[in-house]
Amino acid sequence: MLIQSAASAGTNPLAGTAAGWMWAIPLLPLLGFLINGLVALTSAAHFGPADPTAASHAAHGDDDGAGHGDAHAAHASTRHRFAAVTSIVGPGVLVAAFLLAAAAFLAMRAVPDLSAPFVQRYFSWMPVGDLSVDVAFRLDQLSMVMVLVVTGVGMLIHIFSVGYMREDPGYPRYFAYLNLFVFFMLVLVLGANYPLLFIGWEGVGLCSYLLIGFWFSEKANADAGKKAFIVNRIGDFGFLIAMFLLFANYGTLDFSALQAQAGAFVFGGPLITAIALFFFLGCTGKSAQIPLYIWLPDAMAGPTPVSALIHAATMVTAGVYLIARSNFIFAAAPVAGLTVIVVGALTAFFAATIGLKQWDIKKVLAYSTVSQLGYMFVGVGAGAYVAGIFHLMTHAFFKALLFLGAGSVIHVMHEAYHHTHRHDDAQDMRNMGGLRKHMKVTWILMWIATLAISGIPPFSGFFSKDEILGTLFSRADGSTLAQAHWLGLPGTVVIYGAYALGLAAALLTAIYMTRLMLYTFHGPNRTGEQERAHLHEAPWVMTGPLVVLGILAAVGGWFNLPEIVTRALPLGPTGLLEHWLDPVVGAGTARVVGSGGEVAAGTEGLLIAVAVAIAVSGIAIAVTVLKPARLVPKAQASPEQGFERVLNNKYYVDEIYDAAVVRPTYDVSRNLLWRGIDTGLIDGLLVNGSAWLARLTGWIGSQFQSGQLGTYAWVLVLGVLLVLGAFHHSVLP
Amino acid sequence: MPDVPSLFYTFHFYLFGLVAMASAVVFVTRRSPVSAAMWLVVVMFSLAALYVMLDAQFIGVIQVLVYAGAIMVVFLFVIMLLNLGHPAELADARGLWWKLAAGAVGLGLVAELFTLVRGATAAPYTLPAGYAAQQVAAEGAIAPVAGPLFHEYLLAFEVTSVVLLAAIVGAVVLGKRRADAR
Amino acid sequence: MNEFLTSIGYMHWVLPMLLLVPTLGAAAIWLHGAPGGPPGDDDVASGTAGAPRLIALVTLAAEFVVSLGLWWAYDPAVAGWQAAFNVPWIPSWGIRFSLGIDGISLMMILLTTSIMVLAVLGGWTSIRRRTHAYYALLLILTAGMLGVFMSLDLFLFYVMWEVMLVPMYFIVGVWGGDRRLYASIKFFLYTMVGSLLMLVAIVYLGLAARSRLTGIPDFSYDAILATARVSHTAAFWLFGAFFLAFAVKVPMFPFHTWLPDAHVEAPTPGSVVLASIMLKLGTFGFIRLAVPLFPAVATNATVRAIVLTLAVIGIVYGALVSLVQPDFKKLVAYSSVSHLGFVMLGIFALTVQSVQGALMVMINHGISTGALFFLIGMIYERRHTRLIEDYGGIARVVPMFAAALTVVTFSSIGVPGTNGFIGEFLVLIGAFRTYPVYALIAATAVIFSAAYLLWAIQRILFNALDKKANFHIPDLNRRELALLIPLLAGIVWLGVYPEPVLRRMEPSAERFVQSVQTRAIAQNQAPAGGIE
Amino acid sequence: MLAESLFFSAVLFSIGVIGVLTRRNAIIVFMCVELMLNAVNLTFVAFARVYGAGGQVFVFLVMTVAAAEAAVGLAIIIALFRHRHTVDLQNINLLKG
Repeated sequence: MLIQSAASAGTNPLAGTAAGWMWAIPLLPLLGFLINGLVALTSAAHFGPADPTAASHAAHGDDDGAGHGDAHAAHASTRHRFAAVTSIVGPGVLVAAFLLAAAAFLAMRAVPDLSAPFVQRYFSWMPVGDLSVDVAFRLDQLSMVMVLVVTGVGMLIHIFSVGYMREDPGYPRYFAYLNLFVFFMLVLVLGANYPLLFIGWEGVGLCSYLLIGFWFSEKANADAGKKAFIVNRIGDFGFLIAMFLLFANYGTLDFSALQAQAGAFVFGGPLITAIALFFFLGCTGKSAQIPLYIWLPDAMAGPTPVSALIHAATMVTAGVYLIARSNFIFAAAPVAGLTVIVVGALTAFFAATIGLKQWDIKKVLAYSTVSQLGYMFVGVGAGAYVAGIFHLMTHAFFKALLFLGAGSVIHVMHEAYHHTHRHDDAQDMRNMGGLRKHMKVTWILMWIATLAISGIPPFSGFFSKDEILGTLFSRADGSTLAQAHWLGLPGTVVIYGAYALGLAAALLTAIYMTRLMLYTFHGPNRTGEQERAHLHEAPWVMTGPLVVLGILAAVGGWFNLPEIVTRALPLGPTGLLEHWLDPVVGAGTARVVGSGGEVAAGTEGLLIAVAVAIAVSGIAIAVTVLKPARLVPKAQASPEQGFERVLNNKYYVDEIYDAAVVRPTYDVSRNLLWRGIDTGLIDGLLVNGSAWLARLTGWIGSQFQSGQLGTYAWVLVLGVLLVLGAFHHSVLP
Repeated sequence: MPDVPSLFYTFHFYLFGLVAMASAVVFVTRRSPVSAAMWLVVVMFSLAALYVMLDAQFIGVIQVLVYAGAIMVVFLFVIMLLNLGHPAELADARGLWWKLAAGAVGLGLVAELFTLVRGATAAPYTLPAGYAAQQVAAEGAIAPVAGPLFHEYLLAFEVTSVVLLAAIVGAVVLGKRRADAR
Repeated sequence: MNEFLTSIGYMHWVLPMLLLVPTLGAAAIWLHGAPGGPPGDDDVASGTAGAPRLIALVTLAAEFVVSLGLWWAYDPAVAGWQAAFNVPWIPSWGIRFSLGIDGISLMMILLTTSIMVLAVLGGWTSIRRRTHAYYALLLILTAGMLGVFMSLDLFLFYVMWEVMLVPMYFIVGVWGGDRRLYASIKFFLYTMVGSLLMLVAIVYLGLAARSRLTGIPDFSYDAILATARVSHTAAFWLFGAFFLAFAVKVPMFPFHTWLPDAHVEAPTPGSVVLASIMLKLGTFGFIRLAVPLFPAVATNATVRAIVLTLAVIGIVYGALVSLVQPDFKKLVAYSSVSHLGFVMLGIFALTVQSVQGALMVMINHGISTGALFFLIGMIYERRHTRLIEDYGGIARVVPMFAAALTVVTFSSIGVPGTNGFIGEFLVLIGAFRTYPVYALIAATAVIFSAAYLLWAIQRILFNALDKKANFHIPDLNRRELALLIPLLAGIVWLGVYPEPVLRRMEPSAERFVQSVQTRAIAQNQAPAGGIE
Repeated sequence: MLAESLFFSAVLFSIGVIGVLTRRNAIIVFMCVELMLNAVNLTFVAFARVYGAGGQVFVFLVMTVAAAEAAVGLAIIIALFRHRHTVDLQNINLLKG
């Protein structure tokens, strides 16, 4: 089935190099999925499930509500028969894929001035009339970065999972899903056209659904998975419409072919704006932006490595990738760009406020992810595609680290509870405290990530976040965005507003992250006497990946050092990522920048200083205001009051959606459509009504059949009269 | 027969017609079946007279023989057989409204029939006036009927015999007391 | 392969053979005779089901093998009907036994023959009473459905249309659930109302195409297409007659209410055949008869607006009503209303993409919904309930069933990479060119379909395993796996590599779109005379 | 005399109809029917004078049928009377399905 297209491959300098093997990069995880899936299914068929009564009991062991999803990892102790196969195949395919990706990367680097994308066409997927969609992969600088992030971080998380999930009875199933996810994610980033990207886009959503609901016996988990998928589908609706608009107007869905027509796009026209906005609707679903962010916090019901891989590092950043990939569209639609900026900035701020008052360690990180994704969208919306991708990359490092660190903490908490047979919430920070004594490595690594996300130099997050905010600031003057209007507001005002929101969000980020660290690792230990004895560092198979991620989170900024830094300090090359991505996004960026330019070095320095000051003050505020010593375990805690309570309940957005959208839909469907129209009107009135009418006419007719000759005679005579009368009228003059 | 009927002829024609109608009215208003039957016999006789006056002497004779003679006798025979005429049987007529409605229907029917017959005579097919009388004079009363009956309508005539046979068989079967009727 | 097929003259006898084989099978079952004992006896338990069941399976397997050759023998590059078979039937009325296929009917025939084999397997143990009659009817049903797909004579089409109606009536009415009589009569009456009108229209058309020399009517499809001249008004009413016949069968909103009842009450194979094949006969009728015969009416702006509105209402309405169904079978039945709405949207949007998409949805719905009904039947056989609330958490007990149901569900939702996506995507992308607003509304179904199906499978497969009756359900056995694996393979194959199917249908779909458009213009310009 | 005959015939026929409609005694109803037949016969005879003797043939046939009818009808009435001991039509509704 694999037919390499000689025409496109032959002309590209990458043909024949390791990059020519790029089809194998996604296929390896697919192979892993098949093997692990088969292991999961055959073992189930051969040995049957564990006694369902016992299993059911395990699932219901602790009924203290949501938030202890990871409970089952440690509860069930039946190790899987073929677990060894899975342990090798699961992470193994990822390692191989990463090595292949690295080889491809080296091959790409070896080619000087590589400008054309390397497209491999395998077979025709949907050839219908003038629509032609191929299964084809496109390797360019942007997808190379994404492939490296996906396989690299994915590999680390797979390795971590070997330790984290080893006791779970669904171990092969878990790896099957995870492998499948990586496959779809790679299809997403490698796909050479929108429909193929959409396969990956929905495929990762599917895997996300399966993995969020991995411990499906808990209704909350299954609910969360379903919610994620459905909310994502709302976004996918937008994605589909955008594709339809593209095809209806430009006749193709291929990236290269569309990009070639980019010059024909009417700049700022309604069509291109609509396309961009519909794509962005897709992004709000997949990347959890307002108004569709609600699924992501619930998605924490999945195993923690899943949260790290899918709901922090890779899948949720697909929207950012999509906009960067469609830069030629968004660059032509400044109103859409401003919309992206506004939504991104609002999300960044809004999610950060919720993050302030969450107690579940994973929920804090979830809202932090939503917030950070907002930053990325601010970046790509402002045409700073490089900055957006850069933040995507660094965020993948530090957020994966944070999640995996939290995973280690939860894992350890859980084991402790398991040993003492206590059923308590292993994810609530009020039950933790002072863990730094027991988990030194994790503690240090988590602090690195915290400083990175807060934007403290020289950690990676500082560089990427600063680049986003700095570029945004510079767009306020002279860029096409600044000249456009958004809902009547001048673009400049919108940009400054978004900048202010971004700074505010940065302050909040520093506060809630420090809060998380303080409550988890500092202050007195609140786990309880017995449990404390069982607290210890997680095994090396789990901390190993953490260390790698820690290093990346610390030095990730090196990939795209700003000029102002390299001029002062000889740290490394300037704007490595920017140069690398230039062939893909350079034109788009240039179009957005328009007549504007970079801000002056002095202003830039000032901006950096302000940003750092804000980050530092955020940490300082958190350290001074928050008193971990006063915290009591969850069981004894009193509920929050006032605005804290609103924050703790996430502004009641879920409840509002439920009352405004979900319930009315069900009610209308059930009472109006089904019982009203279907059973009542159509079946009741029309179908059974016509049957009733037939019976009525029959009944009336039957009443004449009295058997009384007299009646018959009357009817007959009246009939004769009528017929004669009619004859009389029609025939006789 | 002359073209313009004589006064004698006309007088008797109207007389028998009026007698027929009057007897018919009396017939339907009699309560007793026997007297009703007797009045019907009067109608039949009047009609027989009309037939004769209309140059259908043979039919007139048959009318007297078959209808007034045979059929009405059978009726009377059945009435006697069933011994009808008890007061309960005589409480036969229906209510006033019923009668009025029936009368209205009857009048309507007369009106409609009347307007219909006024519009109906297809001139091209009419025979010359007095042709029937001449035919009778030439061939006798029976030949003009027998000719068509045994030529054009032979099949119908033969089928009639089947009808009669069936009627006889049916009457016998129906009239027979069944063994289980008791 | 092609050489072999040519050497045995395959294309000359394949179509009559496809009708003959099931008829002979039915005759064989009849000759074999009914088992002694009262008709209500459990034939499976007493072992008397074996012979009819085996005959049916062997017959339908042979049928499938015979039909499979068409996959290679059919040449998409050749215009016109292929494998044509044409003999006089009732010469004095100009009725011929005329068969032939194009790319569209090719796929429908292959779908039918393959699903029928599985349908026998699906009812292997669940059909227990009067098995000989059941299998004989199933075989006649097969012949009837295939006959509809391959008829090139309108009268023959009508005959086949009724031939398939009767066995289905009995299958629902005799082997169905508790309310089977209500359901079967509703099904029968609904369908009859439409089909009788269609007969009137067919006779009218046959007379309109009668020979000028001999005055003998001509019912052949090509002749009617070429020579039948009817006035605009007559065309409008004739289209209406066909429309009603097919819209009931599709079923389009608001003619759909027989479907949930028939589906719920029908035995598993009955539901499968109903959903997978019989509903397609309605849309096939639109593609083959209603639209090409009256292009001017079908492309009339008002008519199109009405049909498309009904289609889109059906899409959204079916999805929303599915959302609140307590009975899984009913849920799937309403989801069929939604899916078939896509087909109608695709046909009447009249672009190559949308028509191809409609055809793909027909095939995909046959596979996915068929598989869903099989799965419901399997779990029903074990638990004797179709109510969603009676399950919960059974993925723990029956992992293979859960895996299969999940895959099929995602196919039905239309996740890319499964077959469901291809059809819906093509329909929408094609319809968006001509009717963007309708396509936009229809596209919301991607949200609703996910909502109702995921909610349903969550309540069946996931959540807590808290009902004792569900603790010891056995997982799929070998027969059931053998039945499901081809369907699952089809789901993935058509999702990833639909090109061979698309390629075979493309010329036919293109011809359909082009001829309808050009003939509509021609008819609108030159007013046709009425029937003389 | 044609018009007069037809007039007589119409009146007699209508009287017969009124009788059928108003009477409940089966035998009298039956006799009314006979009256209606006779009225029609008069029409036939009257027309036979104008159009030819074919009309008389029909009268002949009608009489035959009337005779047959009388035989069968009276037999039925006798059978009914034996069964129900009445000839009142209101009490007889055997035709009711």
